[in-house]
Amino acid sequence: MSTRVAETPHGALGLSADDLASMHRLLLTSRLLDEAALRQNRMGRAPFVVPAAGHEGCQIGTAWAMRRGTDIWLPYYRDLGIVLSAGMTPYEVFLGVFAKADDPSSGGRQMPAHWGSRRLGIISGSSPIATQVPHAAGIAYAAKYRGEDAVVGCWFGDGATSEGDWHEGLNFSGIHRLPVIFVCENNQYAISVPQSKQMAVKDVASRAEGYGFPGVVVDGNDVLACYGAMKTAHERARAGEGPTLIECKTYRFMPHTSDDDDKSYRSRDEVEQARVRDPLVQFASYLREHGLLDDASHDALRAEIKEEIDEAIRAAWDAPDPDPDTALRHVFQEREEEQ
Amino acid sequence: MSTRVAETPHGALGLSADDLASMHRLLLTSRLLDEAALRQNRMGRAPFVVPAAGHEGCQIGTAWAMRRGTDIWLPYYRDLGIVLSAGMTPYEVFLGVFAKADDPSSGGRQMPAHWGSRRLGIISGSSPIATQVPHAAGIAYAAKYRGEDAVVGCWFGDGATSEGDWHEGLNFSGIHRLPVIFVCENNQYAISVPQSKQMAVKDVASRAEGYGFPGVVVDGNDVLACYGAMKTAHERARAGEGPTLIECKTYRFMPHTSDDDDKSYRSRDEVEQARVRDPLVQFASYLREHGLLDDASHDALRAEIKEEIDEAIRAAWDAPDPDPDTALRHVFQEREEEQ
Amino acid sequence: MTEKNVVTAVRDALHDEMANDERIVLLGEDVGARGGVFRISDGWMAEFGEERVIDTPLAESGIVGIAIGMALHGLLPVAEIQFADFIHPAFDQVVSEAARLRYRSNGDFGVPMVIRTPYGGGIHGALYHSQSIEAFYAHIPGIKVVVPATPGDAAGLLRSAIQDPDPVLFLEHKKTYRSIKGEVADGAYLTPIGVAEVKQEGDDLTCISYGYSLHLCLDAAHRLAEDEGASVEVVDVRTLAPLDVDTIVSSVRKTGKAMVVYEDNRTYGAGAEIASTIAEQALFDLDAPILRIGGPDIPAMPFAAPLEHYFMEPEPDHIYARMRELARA
Amino acid sequence: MTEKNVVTAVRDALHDEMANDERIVLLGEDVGARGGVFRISDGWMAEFGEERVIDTPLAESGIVGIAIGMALHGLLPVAEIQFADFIHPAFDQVVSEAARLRYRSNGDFGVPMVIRTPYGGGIHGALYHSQSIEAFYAHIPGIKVVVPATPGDAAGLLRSAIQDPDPVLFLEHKKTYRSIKGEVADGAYLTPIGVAEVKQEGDDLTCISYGYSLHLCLDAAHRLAEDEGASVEVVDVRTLAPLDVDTIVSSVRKTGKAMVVYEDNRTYGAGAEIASTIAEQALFDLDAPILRIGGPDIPAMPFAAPLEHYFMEPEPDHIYARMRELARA
Ligand SMILES: Cc1ncc(C[n+]2csc(CCOP(=O)(O)OP(=O)(O)O)c2C)c(N)n1
Ligand SMILES: Cc1ncc(C[n+]2csc(CCOP(=O)(O)OP(=O)(O)O)c2C)c(N)n1
Ligand SMILES: [Mg+2]
Ligand SMILES: [Mg+2]
Repeated sequence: MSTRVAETPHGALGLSADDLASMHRLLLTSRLLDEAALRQNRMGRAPFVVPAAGHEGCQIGTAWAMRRGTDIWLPYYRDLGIVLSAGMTPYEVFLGVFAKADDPSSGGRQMPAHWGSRRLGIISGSSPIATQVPHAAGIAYAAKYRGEDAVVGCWFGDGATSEGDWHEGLNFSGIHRLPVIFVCENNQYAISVPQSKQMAVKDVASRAEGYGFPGVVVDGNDVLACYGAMKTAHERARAGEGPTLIECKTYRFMPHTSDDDDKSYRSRDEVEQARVRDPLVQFASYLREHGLLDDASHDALRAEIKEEIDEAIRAAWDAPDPDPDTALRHVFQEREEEQ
Repeated sequence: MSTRVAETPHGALGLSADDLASMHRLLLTSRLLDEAALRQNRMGRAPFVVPAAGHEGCQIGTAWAMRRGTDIWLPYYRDLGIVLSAGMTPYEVFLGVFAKADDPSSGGRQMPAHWGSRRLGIISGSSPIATQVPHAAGIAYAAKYRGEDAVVGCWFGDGATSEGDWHEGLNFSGIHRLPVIFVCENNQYAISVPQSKQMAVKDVASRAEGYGFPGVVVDGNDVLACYGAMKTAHERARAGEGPTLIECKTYRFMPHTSDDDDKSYRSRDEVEQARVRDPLVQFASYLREHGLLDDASHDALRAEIKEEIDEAIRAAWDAPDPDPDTALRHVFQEREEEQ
Repeated sequence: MTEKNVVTAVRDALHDEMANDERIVLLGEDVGARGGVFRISDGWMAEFGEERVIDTPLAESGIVGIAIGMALHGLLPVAEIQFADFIHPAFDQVVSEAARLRYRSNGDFGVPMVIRTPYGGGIHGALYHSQSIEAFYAHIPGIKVVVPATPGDAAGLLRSAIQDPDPVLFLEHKKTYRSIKGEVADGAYLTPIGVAEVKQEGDDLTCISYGYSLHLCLDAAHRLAEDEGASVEVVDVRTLAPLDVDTIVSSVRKTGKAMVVYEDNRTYGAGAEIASTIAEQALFDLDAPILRIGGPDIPAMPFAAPLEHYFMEPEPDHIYARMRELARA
Repeated sequence: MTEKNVVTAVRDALHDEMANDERIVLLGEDVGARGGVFRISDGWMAEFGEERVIDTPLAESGIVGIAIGMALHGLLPVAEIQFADFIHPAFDQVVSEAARLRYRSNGDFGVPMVIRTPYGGGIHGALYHSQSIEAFYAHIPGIKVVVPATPGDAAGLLRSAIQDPDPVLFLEHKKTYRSIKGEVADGAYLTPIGVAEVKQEGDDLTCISYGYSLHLCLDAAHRLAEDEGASVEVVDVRTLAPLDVDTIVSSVRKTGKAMVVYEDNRTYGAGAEIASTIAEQALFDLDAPILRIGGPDIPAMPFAAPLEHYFMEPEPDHIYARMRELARA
């Protein structure tokens, strides 16, 4: 058997220049949208936002191995990059930020960043941490039971790994060798609680062995490495070999949410150090090195995305608020919704 | 430094002939008491009993490394051998079996085998599985905080390892390097659910790594091996080095409880195979090999213990029932109990 | 029509639903080889396959959470919690997830699942195999709570629960399992969720109850009819959430007296809602204070027979005696 | 006397208790370096040491279970659940363990612990940062449930809770944290658990409430006094379990009319117990049906301002308007 050695790292992963361009667009969209949302918050137009900056590398890297329309996504609140990858548009995101009636996630019922869309296969998420982990297992069980080819992606933070639900969900998935991938975006803090007070181990991934499946540690700032780990896990899942736990080492550049003040628990120096490894900067360098990006194209792309986001904000801001008379609806299925 | 090689395995563990004799008495007491309790159940005098037979090796082996009066015990319902080691008498056990007013565990309020005694340092246990695991962590934290020398022992089955509380308790203990020892009596079944449907791994002990402390697998039928593992863990705990997870591979010879019928889920052949490795038989052989037991002394010991148990049954049976008027008491502290 | 006890009615209904619809899967502890500790699924692992009759790890939050995931992806899971006392670790998955998914997604997602669990005491189950848990759950918007008392209702309500597009907590009183027998109609009939039933008509007072207590009330009502010719209307709530306020209030309007009987700890129990609904909606029809009989406010039934008996019957003939007092008042 | 808001009163009382008794430890998520998300323990990790101000892993069942262990071994833990909405994973540790240990051990063990948690809505917290959880817990025998509404009661009841030999769930309504100010007596006074307080005397009707709703009731009562000269007696329950039935019933006997107001979902809420207690014990003193105002039966307050507002105020002036109706009835 002859092995063809791809000339570039992305080539070895089966990624084309077009793929890289799309990934880059997602990375930039996520970052610029994130910054814009925070500005809306500071302007007093959005009472609450959850910054994702710093996490884009592992979000878009892992998401890229997923298939829209087939696979199922269980993101957590910091997963702006995941839901953009799954197909949510900036306009839809801002409908959520402004809690508008047409917000696809919840019609303005939930806090922003509590994503969901049946159409896109994004399972509605709540605030309680780690509750989606058993859901992911159950969905994967159902997909396998029904003979579907679907793979389930489930994302969470380092703090989430301490919850009982996390343990119970991973354990069941291992027993039944389910087609599910668990991705820990380890940014070393759960709000203010540092990893050393969250767990006595260096790597969350070291827990996978105890559930009978592989655990992988990957640099969350390296988009291609994240993609590679996810791609392998995805192939394992589709081949019936069961779950994988991927731990992406990452960092959150901003406070936990717009309500947080991170100066109380981490130094500015630490944050600056982390910014040096910004996944966007690194990915752009990679593109430049491979002749896929230059200043002009970069600026044009940024401008284009900025325009898209500004337009999204304008349109979302003008969209109607939820009607108070709808507050009592959808506690149970309504007659007209019946199948 | 000169190392003195002990001539016998027990000598190497620092155990004297007297120690072995006391351990043997505990093993026999546990087994004979267990059989007697089941007979009481079959006679219709005890509505519910929990057999321990098969588990005595790991119970008495691990318990022997604990110190009465200093250490704290958190047994589960199958831990007859643990509570006998902690100082509970056969009479006290039968007060529980017959749900009498003087039952030290609960005054007849709980099912038999729901052990507890403040005097003996045995923390009152409930039926819900694994809830004692975070308690063990909290007690160990308190002991450390108060500068005590106490070590906390916490026992549970293989099924218990699946509960979220188990995960949360071990995780916290690892983070704070608490003086606590977690002992899994892995009898390969949680009622009818075999280990393969409980976890995707061979050894529960493999999970310890994910909590940052050692996991040890030991033959639960080998009393001295269990003692050795516990002794090492106990020394670690006292030296401030933190928890240990000890997994004892064992087997339950009888149905789960007097309400169970184990024929539905395991073959008689499997049970018979396991009985070949009976910890009591093995321990007696060891004693014989080392000239510490012969037929006559064995028979005499059995007769003496049987007599003690018969007397305990007689006395416990005649003890008074709880007064129905006490049913409302002790929901909250009563005035006369105030410190 | 066939005479069955409650446990058989549950088993037969669940069995036939499973046979008819491959989307239904059963999951829980010991439901497989062991067939459940009450033998409800005895032999089903062989009949329906291990994929449909799933022995789960010992983890209730996981059981409910996994069932939610299944329900979100096209299955109709029936999760069994071995004893109701062990559902507490799953409280968050019920409150925050099962009961909220439809509302929080503005109707985009639904969770068609059933959680079945044996509850209640009087069977020597002690503190942790005797609890009544209905009050906790009836208070949660987004989940239905069903408490059948008879074999016929158990079968009809279980079918409705399985076919319901929303989560249903299906509570089976253990003491009724074998002690309560009754005629069960043949065929896959549905008993509607949310509809109470007048199990016995009467004019002098209305006695409202559910579960095993209902039978104690029916007995007391029969005795009172014989002893004093009193005519007691006995209403079986059948569903606690949603509560059938109309049936309850109409009956009380007719009789002018109300008593509510339940086994659960009295204070903040489900009977409080029923009694206070009557106080709001039928106050001027009342000829006597509303009588509420609940279990004592102690954790649960102790094991020792004298203590357990005290819980179920703190005074001799307590339901009968107080019913008589109310009838005479 | 010092004027304080509720959050400051809680902080000061907790601080002084910790300073006085080394057995008290604080544990919870972000209570350390961050000083808690409401800044209650700001600077305490430095002041009292990391051993006494413990940043726990993100695991509520663990937090409560570990606190139980500490309480069993000589400490007086104060466990903080960051938001009441996140206490649900710990439900089993509360119901089965904290609340049952004394009873199940026949008095041998006790669990002197406090669980503090901010609850309630109206602060843009959406479905999972707005919930009222008191009804679930008030129903559990073996745990006390405290719901202070004023700075003075918050301080006095918190001290009592810490010194109580049994577990206490201490619920702080978030909306009162900064909006409610009041005089707080100096010194380490204790406000007794289990005693309601008549916050305002009156003759025409009794309005019973607690938490943030109490202030809405007081406002409505003041307006009604001004507008129509009505004299409303306002009772602050302060402790839901044990409930001070005497104070409530005496007031209703005096005024002849009762309304109960609470923010939590109405059905099977704590107000049901209060209303039904009145219906049992003061029925013939009532001149009008008991009025019960609870929150709508939807999961919790939605985020969008119009929806949140609907939850808190489904009709314009709803408490005032219905109080006026009742006063006129
Ligand atoms: C069950 C539960 N407990 C507490 C919280 C409050 N809370 C929100 S986010 C968070 C930290 C989560 O940390 P991590 O999982 O590491 O994710 P990150 O925010 O760092 O991305 C906490 C404690 C919650 N939402 N749910
Ligand atoms: C929370 C909870 N769920 C279910 C049960 C019912 N139950 C009692 S014992 C048991 C099996 C326990 O198995 P394991 O931990 O392996 O201990 P073993 O009985 O084998 O010694 C189960 C499921 C329970 N007691 N508590
Ligand atoms: Mg984190
Ligand atoms: Mg076992």
